[in-house]
Amino acid sequence: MSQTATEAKKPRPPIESGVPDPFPFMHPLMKKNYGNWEWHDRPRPGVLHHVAKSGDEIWTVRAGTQRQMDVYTIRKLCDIGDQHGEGFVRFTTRSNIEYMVSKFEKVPALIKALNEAGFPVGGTGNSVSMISHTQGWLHCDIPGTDASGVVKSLMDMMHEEFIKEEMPNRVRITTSCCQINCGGQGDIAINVQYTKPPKINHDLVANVCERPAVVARCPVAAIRPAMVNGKPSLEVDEKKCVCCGACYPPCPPMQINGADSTKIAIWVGGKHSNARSKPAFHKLVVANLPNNPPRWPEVEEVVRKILYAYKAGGKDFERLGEWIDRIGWPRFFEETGLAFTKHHLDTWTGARHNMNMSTHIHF
Amino acid sequence: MSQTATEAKKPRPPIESGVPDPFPFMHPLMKKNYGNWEWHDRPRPGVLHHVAKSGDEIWTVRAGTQRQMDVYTIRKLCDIGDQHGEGFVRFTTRSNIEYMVSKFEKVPALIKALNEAGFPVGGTGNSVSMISHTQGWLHCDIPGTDASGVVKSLMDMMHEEFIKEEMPNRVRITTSCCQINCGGQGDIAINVQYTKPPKINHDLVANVCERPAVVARCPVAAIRPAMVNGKPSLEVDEKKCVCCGACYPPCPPMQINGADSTKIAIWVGGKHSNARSKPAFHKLVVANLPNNPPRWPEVEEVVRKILYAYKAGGKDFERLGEWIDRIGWPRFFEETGLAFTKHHLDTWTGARHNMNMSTHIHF
Amino acid sequence: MANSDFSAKSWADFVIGMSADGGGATGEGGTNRHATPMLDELESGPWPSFITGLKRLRDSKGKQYAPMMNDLLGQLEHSYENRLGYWKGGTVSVFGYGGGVIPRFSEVADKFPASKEFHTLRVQPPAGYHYTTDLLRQMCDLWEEHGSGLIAFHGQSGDIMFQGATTENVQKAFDALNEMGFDLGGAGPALRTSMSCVGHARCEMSNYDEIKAHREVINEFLDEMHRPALPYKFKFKFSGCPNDCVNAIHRADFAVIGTWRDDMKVDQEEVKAYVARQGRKYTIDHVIAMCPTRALSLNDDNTLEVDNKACVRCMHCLNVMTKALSPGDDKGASILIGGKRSLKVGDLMGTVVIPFMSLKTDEDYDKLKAFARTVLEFFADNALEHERVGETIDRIGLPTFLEAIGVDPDPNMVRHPRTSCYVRTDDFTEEAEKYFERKLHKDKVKGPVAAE
Amino acid sequence: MANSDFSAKSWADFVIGMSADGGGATGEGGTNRHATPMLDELESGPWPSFITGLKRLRDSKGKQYAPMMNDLLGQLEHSYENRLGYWKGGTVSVFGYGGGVIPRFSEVADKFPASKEFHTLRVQPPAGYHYTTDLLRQMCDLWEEHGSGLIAFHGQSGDIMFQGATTENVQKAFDALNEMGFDLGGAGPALRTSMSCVGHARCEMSNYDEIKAHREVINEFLDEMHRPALPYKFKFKFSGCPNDCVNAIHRADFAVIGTWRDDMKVDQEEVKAYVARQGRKYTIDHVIAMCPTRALSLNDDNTLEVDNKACVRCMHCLNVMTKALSPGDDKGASILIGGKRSLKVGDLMGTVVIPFMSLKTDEDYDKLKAFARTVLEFFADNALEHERVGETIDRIGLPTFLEAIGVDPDPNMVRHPRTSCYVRTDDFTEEAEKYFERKLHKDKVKGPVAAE
Ligand code: SRM
Ligand code: SRM
Ligand code: SRM
Ligand code: SRM
Ligand code: SF4
Ligand code: SF4
Ligand code: SF4
Ligand code: SF4
Ligand code: SF4
Ligand code: SF4
Ligand code: SF4
Ligand code: SF4
Repeated sequence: MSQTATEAKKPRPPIESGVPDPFPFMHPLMKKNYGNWEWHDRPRPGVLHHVAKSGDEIWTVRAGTQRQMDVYTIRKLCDIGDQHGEGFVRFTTRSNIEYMVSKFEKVPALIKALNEAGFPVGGTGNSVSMISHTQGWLHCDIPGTDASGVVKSLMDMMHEEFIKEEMPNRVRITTSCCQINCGGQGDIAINVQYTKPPKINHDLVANVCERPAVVARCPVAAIRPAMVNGKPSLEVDEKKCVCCGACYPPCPPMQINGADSTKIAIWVGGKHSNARSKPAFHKLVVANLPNNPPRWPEVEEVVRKILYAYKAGGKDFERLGEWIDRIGWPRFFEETGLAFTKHHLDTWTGARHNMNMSTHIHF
Repeated sequence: MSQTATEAKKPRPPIESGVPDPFPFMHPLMKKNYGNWEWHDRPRPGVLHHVAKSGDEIWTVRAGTQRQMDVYTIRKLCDIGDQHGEGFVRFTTRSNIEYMVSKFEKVPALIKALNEAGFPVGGTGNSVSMISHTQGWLHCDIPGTDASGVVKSLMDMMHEEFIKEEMPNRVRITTSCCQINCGGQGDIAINVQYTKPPKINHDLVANVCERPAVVARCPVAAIRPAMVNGKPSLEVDEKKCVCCGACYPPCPPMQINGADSTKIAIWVGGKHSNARSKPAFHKLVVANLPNNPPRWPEVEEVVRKILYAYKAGGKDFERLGEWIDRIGWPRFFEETGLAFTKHHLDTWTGARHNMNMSTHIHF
Repeated sequence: MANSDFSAKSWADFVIGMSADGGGATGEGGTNRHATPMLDELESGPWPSFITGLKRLRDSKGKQYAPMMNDLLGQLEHSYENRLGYWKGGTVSVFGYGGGVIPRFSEVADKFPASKEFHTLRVQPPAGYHYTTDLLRQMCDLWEEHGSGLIAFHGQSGDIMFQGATTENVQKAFDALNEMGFDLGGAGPALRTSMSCVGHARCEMSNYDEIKAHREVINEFLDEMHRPALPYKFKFKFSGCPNDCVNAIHRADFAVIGTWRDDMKVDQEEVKAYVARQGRKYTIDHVIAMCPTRALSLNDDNTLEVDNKACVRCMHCLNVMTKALSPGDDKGASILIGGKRSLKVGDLMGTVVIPFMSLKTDEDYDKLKAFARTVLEFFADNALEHERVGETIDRIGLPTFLEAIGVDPDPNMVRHPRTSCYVRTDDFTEEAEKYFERKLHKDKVKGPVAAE
Repeated sequence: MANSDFSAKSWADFVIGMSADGGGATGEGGTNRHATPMLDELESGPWPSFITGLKRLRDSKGKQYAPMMNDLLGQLEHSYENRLGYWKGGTVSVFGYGGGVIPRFSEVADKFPASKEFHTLRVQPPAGYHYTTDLLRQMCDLWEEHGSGLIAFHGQSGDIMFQGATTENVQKAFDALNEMGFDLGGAGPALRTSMSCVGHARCEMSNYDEIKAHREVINEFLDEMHRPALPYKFKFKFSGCPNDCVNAIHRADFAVIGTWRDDMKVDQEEVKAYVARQGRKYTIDHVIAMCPTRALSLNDDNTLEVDNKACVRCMHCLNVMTKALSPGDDKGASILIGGKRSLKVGDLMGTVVIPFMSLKTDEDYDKLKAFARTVLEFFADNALEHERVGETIDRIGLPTFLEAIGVDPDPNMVRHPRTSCYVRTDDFTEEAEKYFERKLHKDKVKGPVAAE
């Protein structure tokens, strides 16, 4: 499968220019006040207002995009920026677009234009921002689901929470389409979870896989070399296998995905910021949800339950995980109507650290 | 060395009476109001005042003892209890004696009598209570030091803090005379720390030790069976050995103690109670202090530094570890003048959990 | 302050009046006394000196133990000089029992022959450590007759340690103690002596009858204590509330710690009185902001708002405002399994296995015993040799342990659910069904130890 | 609320006006369009639909990519039907580079031949993601010519993902982009594309020049990016403050996170204004009681007491009171090493290796680069194949890692010192001496990356 893209042409040596300088593309007020901002507030959902030490002010209007954008969508966004903005934009960590303008007067028309073109304005402060997500069936070679589809379904459901700021704090959701988890940790994370050991296509192993490398990749030493039908192949100890899929990328004949066995799990309480509590990993809430395109209704239902339980119960500034820390996991499971099972008990390395070594108990 | 204590006599079968019923020995007011107490306060250091729902009141006077008591000391304590108390006493978890009396009027005379007999009255509330400790050279078969001697030295130094209530919260100190650590976790813990791998007396191993059991006891798999001078013995991989001494009890020829290599380490921030923060393990502060009888001045010096830094800096109700959590470990080392070294970085199983996985940093 | 003068003196100054002989200079050991220059230094200073005590025994005229104590001091001085211990173990027991005695034979008996045997009887104290002076005197008399006159109240596991019997006297001492109503404690791979806090007897924080629990549980399994046959030691400890005054979480394989399920009781007038006394800022910084789950809020009128659903029963606010706040009425205990100290794997704390067990009726205490039996039997059957139950749980995983003892998973068992996705979950839906069924039938069917 | 009406509509309603052709019903794929009944369902609802976008490309009259996008949609529908993916990898690169392209070959090319090759160019964006509309239009034009018309702003590592080039077009597209001033990002066992937050450009919390740091560090090691030769991937991420808006702690091998060392700035008048607005109780419950180290206290006159020695720079109070509170002047960054996601060992977070590095002068940034080099070289030399640096540290232990990179131990690296006594400490005293010496000479000698 090795090909080279340069066959016919005379080679052009690359200019190793690296990370482009952003200053040529930066709003003049941002350039001018670079490193000298004083404070900010949010006049309404989707709008930031930053004031510089110089007294300069800048308004930012944030709108949701689908991340995977056709050139028409991008050009439309540019049109809006040219007509109602000042031609300077940025994309955020979460693929939202931001328009910077020097006058508040420009904000309403900008919002109107974005809304009319179908781009929701919001995602700031204590809202649900765009879900950060991954490639899925659209492009990846190992996906268990289609991240973009899951995200579209969920963002439709949560659209009101994107355009309003009514959550206790920001909600940062992620999805990942395989257990490698290119998506990040999230207040809520919707991730593929395999449920069966890989099915091995023994005919292909010898040709495709570097067997010692594959054996070394397994976190629980469940793989051993074996002769199958007279050919060198691999065998999996299904008692040991935790169905993690780590063997699949280096050895595609170890098919970890199955139309029915690839499931979806939902996790909560991941946090990156250091505000108040330290950064945290997300924790398992539900596993074994069906991978049900095109709209993943079962996933949507669980996310909705979690989101609205948090909205109802969280105190201002509490992130989702901090809300649970206060009210306790028993009440979280009660209020979301979800089940607590043996699978919630950690069994991975260092499991003991996640146990309750105290009488701090929530009744 | 197997002997039986019953050689000459006709055997008397034991009465398996188990845990004795304490009610016959309990103060009548405690019996009467058993399970029905309402609140308490501390009129002065060393004195507790409990009020029952019935309105009954009881005063408790607490005094320090040496735990390892000769019958004369015990009888003296009894005399005081008969003359100035009401004949009912108890010993606390920390080997302090408590006299219960039904009238506050009896308290001053009781205190006076105790003081006159050399028993310090205190150990309540936010004081330094008696050090809970272990057997040492006086009785144990594997000790690295003498717990009672260390304790006597330290309690002399901290005597003022026993009879006053001037610490931010209670200080509960422990000592252990080998790395098995029969003493508990402590706000401050003074424990033996071996520093060299065991010296093996190869002539004895074959006779005294069950070799596979010893091999199994080593936490880092540093021991292997070997033939030495033609005899079956054991060998230690000194690169791996963490000098824990676990091999010594099952195999005394693996001499872990050395007059110079047995050292003392000091730990802080252990906590059993669930008040505010969850229970915690104590953490290493200084290792390699000389094991210096009869007064262990180097140990005393370090304990003093820690104690008085805490006294100066702790807020009311903060236990020692909670004080450090607030001010941070850098400041703790600064204020005590002690050194932070590579040995403070955890290297044991789950070390990662003890690292700072955040930008929460104390400057 | 009455005490302050006192600190100037050294404990040796107080010796007079304590010796039975009215003065300690001429005991039996008299002329042959070992010189103990190092130990002598432990007689100065204000804290009661065990050395002064040992010397009193050495110097006790006519007492059978005086020579033994002379040599004991000699050996101890020898240890202080050389910084090494000189005892070795062995096997000594009383008729009918396999454990309860810690045998000590001297390795330097040639130099110190009178203390060549110096065994300890571990004797279980009255639960909660209650004594009359009369009882203590009886014990002293007994130990003057059969032992060394040296007794520790108490060992770290809670035993009265009668230290210093010859091999010959161990049985005699035991017989006498046993006739007095006392029994040996644990040693070796066995059920160990237990401890319970003062609790119900004198403490308003207490949430169950610690004495009843302590005695009923331990007395149920005396065979495991007296005839060591477990894979390794097993300890119970009983604290009446989360202050855990007997250090159960760290130091017991099976920790029973009192708590309550309903709302705490608040006397708002007493709250106001506290705030008036201490000031608002002090109260906020030392009570409100110290609550681990932000369950407290001070109202502008100085009354207290308590979110009992968020409160984790840490005890802090109750400890600080003893008059204003107290535990609720629906009392019982949490059970944590697996605490131990350092050997081999490093220290382990107990982890929650039963978040709440009601402890009110006799039937409740029977359930506690039944559960204790289940865990002990699990331990006996499944632990490897020299493995504490906490290590066993780490080895097999909490889910397997729970299944083995028939306890359902409960979110209070964890700090938080798993963070690792490396687990096979194809039966998740069935497991969830079980949970929903349990929830449905919760009020109807109650398992013997279900986390209620 | 202006936005509310909007939510009723579905995104497909907005399509008009976005297509270059003024209407999407008759693209090149016209009559041969694959039916996509499942994907069609992703066009309803208010959120922008990637499917609608893909269809616009499919339906673009006369565009070279229209047939490709028709087959792409066909293959995607096929995936939706069968719940399986149909791409496989391979090797495609541009002249002079080994990485930066993610090759995709279809496994169902027989059914969907036009999209049989659908490679992605990972292109590094301007640091901080700043664009002019003009720049975006240029990119669109370029990608209409050489690619599929499908671009993602941005991938999770920060690249602009130009998705959907044929093998033949990869080089053309790159050449055009490269001429525009853009370069490929990372893929494979290499230095990866980096991210930096908006920071200095528009954020008052920012503590260093993120753009400068990002560009100087990454551009220093471009060879490691373009010619994959590391044991495995290595990622830098740059956040201007502990809010960590680019998720660096979890998702970067080397996280540079801004912070400050001196006192925070407090405008007491603004504090009072805040308290007046929100009320005392609200302020106490939401600011004071939420501080992780109880470093805040509200005075009775509604001013704020800040214990800057206890403050851990968590940002919470600054985030809440943006006008009243701001970072100090002695600014720089903390560096955490070892973050990654799940593969093989489970997720790891970065842990503090440099508690504080001043980032003010050019020289400071040179030190940052030098330290980055040290760590990268350590990684290149010591990591096992397919081992992230966090795994390496876990394998060899933090002390060994620190020694290897020449950094001294610092208490800010740990949540707390070791709790296990299982360690050989016979050189403790020498190690302590080193510490005291460092302390002594601290102000005189400054190592290049010493935790200042
Ligand atoms: C634009 C963006 C940075 C960029 O370079 O692209 C950004 C911008 C700001 N962030 Fe952020 N954050 C951005 C991603 C993040 C992320 C990463 C992510 O979402 O994947 C985080 C970590 C989330 C987490 O913990 O998992 C993040 C955690 C924060 C926090 C911490 C909140 C907390 O209490 O935990 C603040 C503080 C605050 O909100 O007051 C914050 C504050 C801010 C402020 C207020 C900073 C400032 O003074 O200007 C900016 C406006 C925030 C707003 O939306 O109201 N930003 N911020 C990112 C917008 C993403 C989006 O479109 O939704
Ligand atoms: C495209 C992208 C997802 C997206 O849609 O945004 C992505 C896609 C892939 N990732 Fe990723 N990763 C992407 C960001 C991440 C991130 C997030 C980040 O960088 O902040 C992570 C988690 C952080 C980390 O580095 O651990 C991530 C952790 C992984 C891993 C697991 C690494 C680990 O040590 O745990 C793999 C597996 C591997 O490297 O063998 C992986 C492998 C892959 C591969 C190459 C799958 C493979 O092995 O063939 C995917 C190619 C998909 C494709 O066809 O384009 N990807 N990957 C992201 C890169 C776009 C970009 O360049 O901007
Ligand atoms: C008598 C004794 C129980 C016994 O059955 O013997 C006891 C008795 C009381 N304890 Fe305790 N505690 C006793 C050992 C302990 C221990 C165990 C130990 O010291 O080894 C602890 C755990 C220490 C630890 O965390 O490491 C302990 C942690 C507490 C706490 C929690 C304090 C905290 O803030 O962390 C309280 C609450 C308080 O002080 O208000 C408490 C409170 C009390 C109260 C106030 C309970 C009450 O309402 O009567 C009693 C008087 C305390 C005092 O000294 O002022 N008791 N208490 C023990 C006396 C030991 C001594 O002589 O010093
Ligand atoms: C006497 C006592 C110390 C004291 O002076 O108070 C003691 C003394 C010994 N302990 Fe202990 N332990 C004593 C309480 C403890 C405690 C505290 C507790 O129970 O709360 C612990 C920590 C808790 C725990 O159980 O882990 C403790 C943890 C150990 C261990 C380590 C167990 C482990 O799994 O980590 C050993 C070693 C062993 O069992 O092999 C041990 C072994 C020993 C031995 C038998 C040493 C040996 O293996 O030969 C010591 C006999 C000394 C002697 O000559 O009397 N002792 N030992 C305590 C028992 C007195 C009593 O019965 O009341
Ligand atoms: S999460 Fe898995 S399937 Fe999704 S893009 Fe990353 S590697 Fe591919
Ligand atoms: S799926 Fe994971 S656990 Fe199972 S064999 Fe593959 S690598 Fe091992
Ligand atoms: S700590 Fe060690 S030396 Fe001391 S009593 Fe316990 S086992 Fe013996
Ligand atoms: S001292 Fe500890 S680590 Fe060393 S050989 Fe003995 S058991 Fe193993
Ligand atoms: S543990 Fe609780 S109930 Fe028992 S004595 Fe201590 S404070 Fe009282
Ligand atoms: S008992 Fe503890 S957790 Fe409960 S309200 Fe009081 S301080 Fe908070
Ligand atoms: S990380 Fe800090 S400096 Fe950077 S954008 Fe976020 S809040 Fe601002
Ligand atoms: S920044 Fe965080 S730690 Fe510092 S004072 Fe504010 S809330 Fe407390």
